[in-house]
Amino acid sequence: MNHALLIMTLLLAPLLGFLFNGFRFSSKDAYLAGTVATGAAAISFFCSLLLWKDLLALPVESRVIATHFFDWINVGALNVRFGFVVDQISAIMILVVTGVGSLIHLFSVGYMAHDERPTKYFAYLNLFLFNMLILVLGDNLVITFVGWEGVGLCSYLLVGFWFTDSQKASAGMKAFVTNRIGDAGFLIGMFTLFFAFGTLNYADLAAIIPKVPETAWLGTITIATLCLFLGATGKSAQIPLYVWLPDAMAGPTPVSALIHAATMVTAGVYLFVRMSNVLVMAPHTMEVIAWVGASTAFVAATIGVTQWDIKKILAYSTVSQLGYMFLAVGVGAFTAAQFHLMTHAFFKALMFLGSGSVIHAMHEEQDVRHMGGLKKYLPITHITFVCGWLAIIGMPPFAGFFSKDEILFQAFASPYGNKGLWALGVVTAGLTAFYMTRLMCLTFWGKSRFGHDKHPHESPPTMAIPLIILGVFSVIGGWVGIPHVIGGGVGIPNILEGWLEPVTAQLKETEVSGLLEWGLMGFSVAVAAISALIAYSFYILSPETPKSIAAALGGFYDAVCNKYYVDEFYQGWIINPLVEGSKALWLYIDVNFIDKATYLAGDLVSGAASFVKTVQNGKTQSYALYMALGVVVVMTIVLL
Amino acid sequence: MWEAIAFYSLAFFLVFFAFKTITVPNPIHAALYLVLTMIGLGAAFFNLGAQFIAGVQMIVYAGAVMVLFVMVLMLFDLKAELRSFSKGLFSGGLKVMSAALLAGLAIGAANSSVAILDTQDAAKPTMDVTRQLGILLYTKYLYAFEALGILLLAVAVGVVAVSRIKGGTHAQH
Amino acid sequence: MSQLLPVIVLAIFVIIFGVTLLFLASLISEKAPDNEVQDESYECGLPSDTSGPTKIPIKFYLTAILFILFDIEIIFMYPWALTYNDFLNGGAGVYILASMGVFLAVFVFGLFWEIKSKALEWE
Amino acid sequence: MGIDSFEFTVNLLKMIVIFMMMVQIVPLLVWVERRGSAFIQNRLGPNRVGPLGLMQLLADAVKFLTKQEFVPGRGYPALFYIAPVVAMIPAALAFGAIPLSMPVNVDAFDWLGQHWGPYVFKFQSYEIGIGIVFVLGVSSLAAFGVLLAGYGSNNKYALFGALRASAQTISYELAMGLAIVGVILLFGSFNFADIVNAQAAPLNFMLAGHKVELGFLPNWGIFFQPLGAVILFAAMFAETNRLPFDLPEAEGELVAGYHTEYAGFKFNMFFIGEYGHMLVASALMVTFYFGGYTLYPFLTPETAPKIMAPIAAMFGWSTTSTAVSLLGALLLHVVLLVKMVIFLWIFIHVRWTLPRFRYDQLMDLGWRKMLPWALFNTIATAVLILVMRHNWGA
Amino acid sequence: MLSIETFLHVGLAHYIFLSGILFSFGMIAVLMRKNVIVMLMGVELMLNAVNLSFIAFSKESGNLNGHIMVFFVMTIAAAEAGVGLALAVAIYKKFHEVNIRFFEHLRG
Repeated sequence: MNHALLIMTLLLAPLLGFLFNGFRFSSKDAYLAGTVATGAAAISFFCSLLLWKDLLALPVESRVIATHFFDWINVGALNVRFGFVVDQISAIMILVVTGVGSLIHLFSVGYMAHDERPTKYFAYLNLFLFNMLILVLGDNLVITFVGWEGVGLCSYLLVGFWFTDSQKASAGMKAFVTNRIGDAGFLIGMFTLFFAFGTLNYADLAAIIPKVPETAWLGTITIATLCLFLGATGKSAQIPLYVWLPDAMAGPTPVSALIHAATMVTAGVYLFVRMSNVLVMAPHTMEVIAWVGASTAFVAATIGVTQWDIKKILAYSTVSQLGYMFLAVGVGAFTAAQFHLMTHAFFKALMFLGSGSVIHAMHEEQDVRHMGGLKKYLPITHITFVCGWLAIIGMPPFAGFFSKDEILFQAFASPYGNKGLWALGVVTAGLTAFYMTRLMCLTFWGKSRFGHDKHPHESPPTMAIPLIILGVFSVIGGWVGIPHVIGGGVGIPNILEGWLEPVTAQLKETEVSGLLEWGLMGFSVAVAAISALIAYSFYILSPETPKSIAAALGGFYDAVCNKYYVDEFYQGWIINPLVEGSKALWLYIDVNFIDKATYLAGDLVSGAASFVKTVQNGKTQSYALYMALGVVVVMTIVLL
Repeated sequence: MWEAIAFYSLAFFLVFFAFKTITVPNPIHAALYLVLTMIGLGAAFFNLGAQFIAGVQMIVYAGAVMVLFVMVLMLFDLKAELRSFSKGLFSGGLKVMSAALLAGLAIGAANSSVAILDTQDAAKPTMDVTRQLGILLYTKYLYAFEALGILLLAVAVGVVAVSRIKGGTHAQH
Repeated sequence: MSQLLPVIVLAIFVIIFGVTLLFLASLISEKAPDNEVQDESYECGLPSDTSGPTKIPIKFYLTAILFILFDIEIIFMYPWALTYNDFLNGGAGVYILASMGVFLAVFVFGLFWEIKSKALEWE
Repeated sequence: MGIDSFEFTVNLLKMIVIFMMMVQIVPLLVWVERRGSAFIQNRLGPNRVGPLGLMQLLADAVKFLTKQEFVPGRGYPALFYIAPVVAMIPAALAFGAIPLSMPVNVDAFDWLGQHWGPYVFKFQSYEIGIGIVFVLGVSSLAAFGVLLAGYGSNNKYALFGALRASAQTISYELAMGLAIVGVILLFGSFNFADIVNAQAAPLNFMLAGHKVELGFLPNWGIFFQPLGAVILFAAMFAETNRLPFDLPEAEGELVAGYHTEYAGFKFNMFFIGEYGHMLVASALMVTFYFGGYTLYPFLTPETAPKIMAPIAAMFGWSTTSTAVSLLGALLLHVVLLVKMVIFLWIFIHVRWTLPRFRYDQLMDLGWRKMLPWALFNTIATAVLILVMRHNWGA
Repeated sequence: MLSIETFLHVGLAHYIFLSGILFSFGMIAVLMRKNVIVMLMGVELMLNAVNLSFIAFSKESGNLNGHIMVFFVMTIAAAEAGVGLALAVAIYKKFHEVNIRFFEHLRG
């Protein structure tokens, strides 16, 4: 099948779904809307499967399907083609996006069945899918930015989907505004790149930049990549712009699963994997990215330990997992980053959907303190959730294990990494294990703490099926990237690495003994296991301990509980000063100078117009006459 | 010879009726004169070998549009207007002048373009004109044709909407 | 012209015929005595009240306008019907049917919209 | 102008004769109508003046002529006078375009010491290439006569009658036009002669790419367009403003509609117009659906002369083609007349049997029933033609 | 130059001239009549004048594109007349007046 056509179908299916639902948005027929939307997503998934198959057919060194529909912008040196490229990276991405996307669409059919605006919801969902695909497939930064903005918009729309609740609406606003800050960075980065290299096409950049190695300590590439990283922090919720993601949980749970766990938030990671060849030219940036990633992972994990809202916990764990990915990017382990992105998409989507199923069962109850013992009520959810849990805390052979240990190993061993990063990563792994186990205990195990008025029930098949599929994937999803040290012996290749090798920047492999690798692996697994056991003992065996510890920690605990007062800090030290300052400016500068100037201009114009005004006498026929005279003049000129 | 007679008589009637159309004070009479003008134009088309177009002219203009005009004028039930022309001697003169000038320029342009016109394929059509017209319409101009369908739909909807202004489709009931 | 001439001639003849008859009638018939009552517009003997403009339902104009639009759509089908067989012989049957099908789809949609929107309902 | 004086004269006379025929048929039809209604309603009808009251016609004519000349006081006299004349024109012009029989071949002869070369005289006032469109276009002018009458006689009943008449006329023109599209699809021509000749053949159609011929039936349109025929006929009733569609002159509500103020010969002219429309309608029905002036397999342009040849010989006329073709044409003309008379009688019979519609029912029928059905008829015809002509791999 | 032949031999120029005259008449009606309906009639007249020139050109150049154009122009003119008259009726219902002076609110 023609590739251009295939890609077009891939892109258009969700768009058409969006249009179909968008034009009848007032309909309450959740099943029709859901069927259409899911169908659209499934079509895209099918298309991406076909594309992937074609990609496999191609020889390794030239595995890229590029198509360009038309020249979009063509101004001077700037030539932006409306082109799309499917290579190893974007192939994985579109598979994940459309695959997980369709599952979540399916889940939503059950979840949103009783909402009052289901059609609008599905329209937004499809629009998001479309934009995400644009973002992923774009063959230059501009197209990517289009998708980037689009997904931002959809995230805003969907987070504030229940806009009647002012708090949720403002959460959407927060997400949007925070993203805008990042987008500004993205734009500046783009401009810098174009200014320096005269192109925004990934391929060209990757071709040009390695030829012009960075000389200055803070050179163009570093600045550009830093700006892009600012954008990434906005979109992917890294320090300092991670604050929107937890609030974004105000949206419907499937949205959290799709946008705020599986796909959109990983856009930043994807961007850098895509631009790895550029990034390796800027070691300083990589260092920054690595540290930011690691610290984000750690901070978010600490906050996650103290949260009580099931979705908030998952949100912070998402932030910290994203931190891992950036850590990987920072230490140059792009394959690992992509790998973790994929596995994380599986198990985090799974857990969000699971939490959605739980919330659904508990009638919109989100506080884990009022749950517990749901194991017997929600068997399917429980089993799948367990898979997700083992995956995220990195128990072999679950998906998370391979990706996370790949990252940790790279942090330890790669030329960009160092012990500090590794230590931070391992501690975070422990914390992750702790709070996820805590979540499990409080939600599913132990004795139930909810009133007898609630009667939890297993979710309908439309919600259960995605859970099961994702559960399976979060078990086997990691097997595509089995490290050599394990697989090498029994001859299992590291498929993913071989797959991504041609397109990502390859660092010179630092020789480390297999023994060390085994050691690191074992250590991190041990840490995770131990902290999981601790958590289990805390929350099942002796439920009093946590409180006492919290009391012991005192102020620090409160700080963590309140997310280190980051929001308050932003409010107090950034937003308020800005507002006040602008007020002052308005009251003084605007009123006294700018307005005066504009008034002056206006007066001049109106004064000049006062005698021209007579022409405009409001008589239709006079106007017709002027037109006729004009035509006369023109024709005279033409004829003579 | 006959051609000339035919043309000049036709032209005379056309000009006469058109003149009356724009000068008679009573709009209904103007409309009736316009009907005659339309019929005359139909005859002119017929003369020029555009038989089908002439028929369409009769059906659409004489038969439909002008009926509508007359009906609307009957609704308004207008008596002859005392001053049917907008006032302003200067602007009036200017208007007449500009109209004449525009017409003259149009004629000039047309005549000058006659030279450019390629008349080598002026061979008489083998099939009858209407058939060729149809074939051309549904092959070369298909998209325009479909677009016109949409346009007509839009107009139909819009007209109903407009006629609902103030008091729905039944003004007096 | 050779085709059009007889039409014009016939039209002129009909007009002459009518006018002569009217003239004859006016010659033969008795003249009307000019009395007020007869000049009143006839309203079944009641004293006439044709004061003010006659109110007429908008329906009529709506009908007329819609007639124009639909009439044109039908006119467009004439050349189509004429050349249909030619296209068929040319082997382009499906093409011509489809191209008119699209047009007719719009037409049908418009018609049923009008019907649905009660624009064509009198009572 | 390739016509000489003889041809010109003949054409002129022909035209006038045909028009006069139309005009003269009116009193006849009036008589038939009155007698027929009487027969239907079990009365006697006009039977005093002359045999069977046939002289009634003359009496009527005289009465019409001597009627008091009357012009409404507040009307527009000019329009008031023009209206009846205008009302006659469309019917006359339309009727002139319909072939009443096969063309007559006049071969060369010498006369007045001059050679008059062979002619072919069409048996109709004039032949227009785009016959159908011409007829539609001309008859679409019929609305004006009515509107002028209504507006000229400044009278609210007249005005309402006129508006109703024109509204109903145009409404049914749509259904009529669409029904005719079916005919054009069938015969692929605008020309009446072509249509008639196409019907002077055994019933034939394509089936899966093979030609099927049924010799025992004529190739009449009615066999292909039954629905279209019904729609067209019904629409014709509305076009001619006759019962059951004679709302414009609904005595109950509108006195006498647009010719409330009319009397005498002006009124008669409206009658001529109306009956002229009836003639046109029945002629069209016959031409489109019932083989026109032919009656395959007995009477066709081929066979008619052969049949008439012996008769010509019997009268001792030269059996040259002139006389024969003239007689044959007359024969076929009679065929047409017979068919038309049948339809005219249906017109009259319907008038005196069916009750009148209500106006909303009328419009409802026109717009919401007949138009969709006509549309369906057109589409079905097109699709059927396509499907049947396509040879499915056969 | 202006021989009798020029007048007797009717060609394209004659028709163009005729259409020019009609066009100017229509334009005068649009520019000068006060009655909206009559102005609309003027527009129709202008359109028809153009149609005439189209047909004349089409005959001269022997291809039928002119006819098609006329066909389309007629369609659009009819649509325009429909909308225009609908608006006129609406305006009349509002102002009870068709004199354009009474509802010219174009002054900014």
